[in-house]
Amino acid sequence: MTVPLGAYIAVSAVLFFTGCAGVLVRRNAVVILMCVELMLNAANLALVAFSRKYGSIDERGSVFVIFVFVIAAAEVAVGLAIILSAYRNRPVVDVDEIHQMKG
Amino acid sequence: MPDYSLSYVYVFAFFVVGAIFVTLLLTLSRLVAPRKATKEKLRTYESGEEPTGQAWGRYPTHFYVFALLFVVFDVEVIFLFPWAVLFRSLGVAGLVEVIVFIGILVVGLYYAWKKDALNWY
Amino acid sequence: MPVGPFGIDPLIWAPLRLVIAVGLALFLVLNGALLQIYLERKIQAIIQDRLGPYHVGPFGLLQTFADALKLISKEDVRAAATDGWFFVAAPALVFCPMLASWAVLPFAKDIVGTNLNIGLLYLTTLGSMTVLGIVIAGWASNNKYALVGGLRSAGQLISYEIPQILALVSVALVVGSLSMIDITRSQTGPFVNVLILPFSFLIYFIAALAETNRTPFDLPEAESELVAGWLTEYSGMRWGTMLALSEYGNVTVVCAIVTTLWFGGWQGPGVDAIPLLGVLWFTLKVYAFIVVMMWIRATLPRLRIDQLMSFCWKGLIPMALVNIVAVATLALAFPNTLVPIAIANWLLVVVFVAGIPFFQRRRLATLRARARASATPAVRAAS
Amino acid sequence: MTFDFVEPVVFAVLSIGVIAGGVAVVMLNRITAAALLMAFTFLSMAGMFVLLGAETIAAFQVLIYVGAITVLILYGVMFTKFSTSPRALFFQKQTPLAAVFVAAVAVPIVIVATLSFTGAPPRPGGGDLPALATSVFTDFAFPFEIASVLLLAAMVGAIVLTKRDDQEEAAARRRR
Repeated sequence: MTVPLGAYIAVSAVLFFTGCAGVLVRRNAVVILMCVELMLNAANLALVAFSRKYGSIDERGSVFVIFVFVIAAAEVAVGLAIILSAYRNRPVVDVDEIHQMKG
Repeated sequence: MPDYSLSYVYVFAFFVVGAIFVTLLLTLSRLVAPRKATKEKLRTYESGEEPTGQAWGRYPTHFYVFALLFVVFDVEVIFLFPWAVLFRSLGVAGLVEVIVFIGILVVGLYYAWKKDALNWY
Repeated sequence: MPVGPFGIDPLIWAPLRLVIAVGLALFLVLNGALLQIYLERKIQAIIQDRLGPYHVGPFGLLQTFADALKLISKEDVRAAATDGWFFVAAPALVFCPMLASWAVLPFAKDIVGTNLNIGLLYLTTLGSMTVLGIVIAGWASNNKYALVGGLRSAGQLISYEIPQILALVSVALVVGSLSMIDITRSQTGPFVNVLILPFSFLIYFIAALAETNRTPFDLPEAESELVAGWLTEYSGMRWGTMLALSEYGNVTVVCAIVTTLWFGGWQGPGVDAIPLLGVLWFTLKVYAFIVVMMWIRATLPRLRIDQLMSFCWKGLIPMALVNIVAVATLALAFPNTLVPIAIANWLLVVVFVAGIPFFQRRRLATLRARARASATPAVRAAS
Repeated sequence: MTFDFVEPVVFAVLSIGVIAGGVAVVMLNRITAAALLMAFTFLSMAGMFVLLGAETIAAFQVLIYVGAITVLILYGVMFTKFSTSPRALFFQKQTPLAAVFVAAVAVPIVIVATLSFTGAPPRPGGGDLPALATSVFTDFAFPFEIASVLLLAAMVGAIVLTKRDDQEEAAARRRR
């Protein structure tokens, strides 16, 4: 007995939509970043699972996962820098209040 | 079971043994040690001064630049490891690619250096 | 019937190997902590012309046992302001990755937890997990000293992780494998890796000193400045697991990595005849490096945090990158011999060691110039 | 004796870990707890990669996500003061709307995904590093270089963003 591919895809989809709900529902900017990371990770799981199933010997899907790592790192670095920068001007991390500080 | 799965079962076992070991030690200590908490004893230790306020607050962001640089170079490393294993078969092309890659990141390091971001005040 | 190592049936050998590896690891960590604290005190004492522990047991050998008993029976004070679960979880977060590192470190031929294809990568991964435990510990203490100590410690650990990993990459370049067994086997006879890659060894060892918070890089827990840094609020056995076990365990782990990667691991005279002799050689080599670390502690003063950071980012990391490029280029240019790599690496060592005083002097000159420029006219007139 | 039952059990435990961690990140009010549970989700995810036989990806996952990104986010948490009152962390009006929206999109997709990909199991066995390296450095050489440019841009951008503030603050301190 082994785990079918669909199970991995299901876990990936559930995690993706959990992250999605987090992005929509939370108002703390740092938590929104975390939820974006969760979504990226869910995509990674699907990529690796498909790659192991359908990829030939060259692991194309896993290569995309590595590039997702790069993008995730860059995104968190810049995202947090923006949050910190906004926070410097006005000590607020709630995304619905950041729009108040124009200019 | 194939060798691959077995290896990771071992790795997992090491983690579990570590957790159990820490729990055991702390439980043993909890059984043996006295517990006489007083209000003064449970106060935060601030070098013998009166503790003031909470520690959780704002800290200067220059710490952040190092974490950022670390993340960038960590990502660089995940490309270097596969290359290091296979670089003999990848040949000159792989070497040139990696040198360009490292070069571009070194430009970033140089920028941080010139921007005075590598100084810890 | 297939026959595994030592003539044991593989089906029995598989679980037995796990038990042996876990047992040896725990034994080394526990024993290592006790022995290393004793050794540290004794070696410091000898170097400073003191006696060191001598009361409990012959030559004070039982002193650390007494200390451990005292730690266990000591009150575990958890300050009221600390952050519940995190405070409790942090010691395990630091301890578990350290113990798990032993899963891939070979004690002797066939006495190894597992032979992962990605052994080196696995070790790097575990090293990066420790940082999390330290940040959490500093945060959960809700103490300004602990938090600043935790941040400083995390900054130091993540910075020095980069040269450490880059040094490992250069070994992988020469050996062409990430498996610890393959790396050990590639060093036959007296031709250990340190003769070929002395510079990456130097980088790794310096970075490892910082990773394990050893002098001259022990400022995350500088007693005189930060009242023991991120460990401030920890006491009793919680402190014992964090510091005594995990820190000394980490020292043993990095020394074991150095031994395996650069000094031939368990290989030594007579190993082919009696495989179990490998454990002895391995332990001896590991302890040789531990003693060197203690010697360094007695010799060098503590760095300042800005010196520490700029030494890493402006010194070690660029040099490590140069090292990787040089090794790779020479390995491609001369596919059949390792001699050019060795020559280049020894040259880099010379450049590095000679360069430190040069840059130090230049830096001092600029600092003095800056101080002179910013001094007030009165001061300038007075001086 | 066979060990065939081990794989589904491990998978079940890991998927519970992944999903529970993810849900906790969304639901928890304390940001530090959310960050730690995010790290837990990432670790469970690494376990899934191991189960799929992608050991290198699993190691990278722990190295990047647990070792680097979580630490970065914890730094971010420490540099910002956050409100501890529970209601301050959630949008009030959008919450039911978002829940309905996500459920409407998610449930069909999850069901379809689960049912459509049955069939042969993924290939475990590890040893994916050589294939990975060959792909990255031959077919994906250009994206690889672009990745470094992206990292450079991120580095420069973040330094500019944080450094500008430092200078402003220093100027403010001098004025005082």
